[in-house]
Amino acid sequence: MKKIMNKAENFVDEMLEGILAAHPTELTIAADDLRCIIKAGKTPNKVGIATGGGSGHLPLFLGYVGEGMLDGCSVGGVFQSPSSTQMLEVTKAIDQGAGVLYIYGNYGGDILNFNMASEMAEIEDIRVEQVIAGEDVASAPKGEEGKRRGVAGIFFVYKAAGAMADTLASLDEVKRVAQKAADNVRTMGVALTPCIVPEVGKPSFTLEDDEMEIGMGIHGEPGISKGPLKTSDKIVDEMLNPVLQDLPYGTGDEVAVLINGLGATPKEELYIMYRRVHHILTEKGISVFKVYIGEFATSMEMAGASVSLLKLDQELKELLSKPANTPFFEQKQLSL
Amino acid sequence: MKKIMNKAENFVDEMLEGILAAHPTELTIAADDLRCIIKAGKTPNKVGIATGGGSGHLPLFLGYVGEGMLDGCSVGGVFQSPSSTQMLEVTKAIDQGAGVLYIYGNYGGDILNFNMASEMAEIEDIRVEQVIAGEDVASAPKGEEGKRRGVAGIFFVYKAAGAMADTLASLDEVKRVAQKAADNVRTMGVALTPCIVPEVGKPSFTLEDDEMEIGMGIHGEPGISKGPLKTSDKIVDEMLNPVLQDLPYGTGDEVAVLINGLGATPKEELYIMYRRVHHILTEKGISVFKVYIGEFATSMEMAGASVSLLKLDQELKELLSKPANTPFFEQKQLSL
Amino acid sequence: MNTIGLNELKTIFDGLKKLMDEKREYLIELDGVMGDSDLGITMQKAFTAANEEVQSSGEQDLGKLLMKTGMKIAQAAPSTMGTLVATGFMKGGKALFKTETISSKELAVFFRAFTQGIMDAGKTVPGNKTIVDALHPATLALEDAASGNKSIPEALKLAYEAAIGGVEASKQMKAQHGRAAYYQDKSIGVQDPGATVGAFIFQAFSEAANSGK
Amino acid sequence: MNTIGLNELKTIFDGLKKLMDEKREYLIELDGVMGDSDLGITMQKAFTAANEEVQSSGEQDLGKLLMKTGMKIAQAAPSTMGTLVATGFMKGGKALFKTETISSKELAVFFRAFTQGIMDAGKTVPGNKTIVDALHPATLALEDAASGNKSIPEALKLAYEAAIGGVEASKQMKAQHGRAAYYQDKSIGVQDPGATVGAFIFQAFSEAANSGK
Ligand SMILES: Nc1ncnc2c1ncn2[C@@H]1O[C@H](COP(=O)(O)OP(=O)(O)O)[C@@H](O)[C@H]1O
Ligand SMILES: Nc1ncnc2c1ncn2[C@@H]1O[C@H](COP(=O)(O)OP(=O)(O)O)[C@@H](O)[C@H]1O
Ligand SMILES: [Mg+2]
Ligand SMILES: [Mg+2]
Ligand SMILES: [Mg+2]
Ligand SMILES: [Mg+2]
Repeated sequence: MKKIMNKAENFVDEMLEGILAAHPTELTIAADDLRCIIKAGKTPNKVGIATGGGSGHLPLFLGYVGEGMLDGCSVGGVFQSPSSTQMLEVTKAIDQGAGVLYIYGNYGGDILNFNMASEMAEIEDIRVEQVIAGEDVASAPKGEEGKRRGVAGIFFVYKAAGAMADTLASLDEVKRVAQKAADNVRTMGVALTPCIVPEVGKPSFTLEDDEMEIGMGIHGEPGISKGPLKTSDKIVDEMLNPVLQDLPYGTGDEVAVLINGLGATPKEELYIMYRRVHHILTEKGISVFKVYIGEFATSMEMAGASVSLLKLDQELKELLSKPANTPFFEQKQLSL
Repeated sequence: MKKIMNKAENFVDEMLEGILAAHPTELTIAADDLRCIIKAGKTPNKVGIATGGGSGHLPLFLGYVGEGMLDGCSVGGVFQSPSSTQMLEVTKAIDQGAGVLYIYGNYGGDILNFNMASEMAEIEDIRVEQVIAGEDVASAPKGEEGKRRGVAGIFFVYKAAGAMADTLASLDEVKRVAQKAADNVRTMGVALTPCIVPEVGKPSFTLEDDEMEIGMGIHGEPGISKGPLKTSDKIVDEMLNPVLQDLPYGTGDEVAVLINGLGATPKEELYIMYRRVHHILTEKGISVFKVYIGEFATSMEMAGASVSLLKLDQELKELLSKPANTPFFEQKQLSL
Repeated sequence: MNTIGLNELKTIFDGLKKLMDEKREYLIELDGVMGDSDLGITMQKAFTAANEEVQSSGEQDLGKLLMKTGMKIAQAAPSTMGTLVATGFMKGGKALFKTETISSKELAVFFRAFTQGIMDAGKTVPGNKTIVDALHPATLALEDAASGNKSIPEALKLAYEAAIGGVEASKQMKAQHGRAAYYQDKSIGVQDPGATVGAFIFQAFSEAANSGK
Repeated sequence: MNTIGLNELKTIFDGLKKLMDEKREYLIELDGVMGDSDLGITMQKAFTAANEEVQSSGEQDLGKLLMKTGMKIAQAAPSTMGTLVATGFMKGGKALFKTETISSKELAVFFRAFTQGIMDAGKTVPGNKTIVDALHPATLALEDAASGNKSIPEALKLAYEAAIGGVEASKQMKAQHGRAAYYQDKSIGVQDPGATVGAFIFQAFSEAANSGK
């Protein structure tokens, strides 16, 4: 295990200390708990948006806490849910009287804890709504969308909700656009190498030197085909086709594209992938409003990538175009 | 070699096609040559800033072409200099009559080609000046600064020059601040795993499973000590001390910090490193104006990181604080 | 152990903790087949925290104590199983509010609420290859024994045996929840780690009750 | 080959290209010791492009032709060695503007300018473990032979021998430039790949001149 770290059991807390030290004017904590990260400033009457999830996915989840995106994030151990108590503390800290929206990925532990936190928040008289992101088409067939894992596409859900909340819209409205984004995004990934959970110390799965797994999840969940490493163009074809057919995305549609690196895959390779994505979309008459390429949801040092499409309507386009500014993501106003 | 690519010999050109397809309104090319990347818009009377260098280092070099940073970049093969002709084409395309500043890293091939390009530009009646970035303290001892390799610190040189050029300052003024930034930045790196040049197909060096090399360059140039992998805190100590002593940086100084991932090292680990950097700087009475953490100069899938410090005066601080917006780097105005 | 008071509860939780310590590697391995290998670690954390709470508490209202114990588990082990077990103790505890001694009847009430709480939180029913597939038959056996006026040691022994049967039965089920569900049909034939935890809970209860009798 | 005209130049560049093809792996290996292993690839590219230019050209002004050949090399192989060799041909060619036949005297003038051009571009002098350490003694030998009125084949043979001597001598030098300089004292004892290329250039010139005589 080649990691630049100190003791494995301090991995998450030392990372958080580093993040807070690096961004002292942007982030702070709630309840004196390092694992309850909240935005430094507050906007009266704004709906609060909270997320939460396991560590090891930077910039997910806490990296999107900031202007135009999220207000708070509870942070779990590596690939572990934070506790409902931590979620509650974040909820209390970010509520401005307008209620709080939870946006998180579709994983058992997170769901149970966010549900528990919701119940506790109710007791504290804070209105809470939830939107669960699950858009990995490899993880469950069409018709069983509710079982799908949440992966990089949650970025778009955050962005839409964050921009809407900034207009001081109601909790219902913020939830509506978050759900709309969640409903219109689809993702497929490919993994080339595993990653290692610091406290475990060895990879949770193995892939041979010339192997890849299409559809693998960001914690190493099984994919839909394991086989020899193919060319970039072939890999993209195998990833993009199921995505296109699922929603489906077709002629005349306008999309935003997210090519996400899982950790160890160089940007060079992501752009080689995008080249093919662009060809295919152009061929199908699907126009591209905006392309995001980089690391948005990682698995530490895992090599691999995912491709997400978000189908846009005028409202989502406008929300996506709004500026954002977090320690891990900056965007100026996009021209429409 | 586990890369998501097609034919190795098309690696660079397909990457460039992907980049241009992803950022059609921001980037374009000169002389019908994919390897001559220039900013889409022009600002009359502004000094043009050009860079250039080998591929495999994204976001270096072309990733900084954009608002507030660079006007053009000639792109070489992986770890290879672009040609003087390509540099000249970029120079001609970005000159607005105010002259052009070349900012590039201190590598033999690049120097020779930029010198040749300068001579050719002169024949075309374009005034050209140069600033060469070389700040890797591991690559040559103090007193022989001129021999040092340029690594991630060039980011600060671009930023200072780009912000100055935006004020429509003269070529001499832009060069002055670029040189000032170059003179005040120092870097040290550590490598944990090698990377593979696509056309070569095998690593250019090896490190054992429990080994690291402090001071290694971004192409695998030799470092100052190879040995067993230490804890993050110890690694940071070994990297930061020589940096601090070199300029030197001391009590009362104000700095910007750049923790740069070489490609495969997760952001989690970079923040664990920054935690220690922050402790040391605080202890020494050095204040931190701004921290940049992420991938700024990579070696494809190499694991490792570098730490750079830039000593600030009022002028550099103001230049650093200006907004920038390129396909690979966005920053809003920082508050001073 | 004819009835369970605070002291008996301390014995039971001490046994629960020790059993989870002992089964740590086994659970890690089981969860490694189709999960993320954390179950041994989280269960150890969960029952270490639970045991600390029970041992240090002077709370005579056993319902309250069990509820608080659940809350401690929720904080210490926020994984799927940790949170479900926490929910179980919280809901089970709530059903015993204002109880100072537990007979086999109260024990049946407790585990009914425990199991129902987990089913509600997990949005699941028996048959989906989860902890419920151990808890549900055990609870039925417990209820049966209680209405037959069996002693606590006897009732828990029967419940434990039913739980073991549930674990066996779970092997042939197809996973509908959690990470194992991604394996779809491939999950058939594999033993469910969560059901195994369910059986361990009854094992510890039964062993404590039967050790001194 | 008593004088060098366009046809003779074609023979020489054909030989240069073939030699670099042949030495490709050897140069890759040499450059791998303290460099980036690209020298075999770049030299092959450089002299393939150079040969194409010379073979396809009808240019009778050999100075102009050699200069253009240098420019082609600069585009085809923008590495350190590629650019230096390109500079050599450009500066050497410039020194021969308006020359249609080359005797050993012009050849000495050409290589003097070639070597000086590289020294200027590389900001270096003999003794720094570079290509100059092969070119410089070879040029001196060539000048000597030319002033002694030796024939082109003889002169080039002596120059080639001097270049080989230079490569040998370079082994004991400490690298001052390029990637090898990062190795500091460890570079002593290692053969310089650039100097080796310098010797290959003279080898090809000499072999072409001496093949038919
Ligand atoms: N919705 C659910 N309801 C009840 N039990 C569940 C549910 N989802 C998963 N489980 C149980 O949880 C077990 C896995 O627990 P755990 O290892 O904590 O999960 P994770 O590590 O994925 O959070 C499974 O074996 C199964 O018995
Ligand atoms: N400044 C210089 N002047 C002359 N020759 C140089 C200089 N720097 C390097 N060289 C020569 O270049 C050779 C390496 O060439 P090359 O492999 O093309 O370098 P790189 O791949 O680093 O660009 C060295 O062996 C040396 O002979
Ligand atoms: Mg698990
Ligand atoms: Mg888990
Ligand atoms: Mg080389
Ligand atoms: Mg090279």
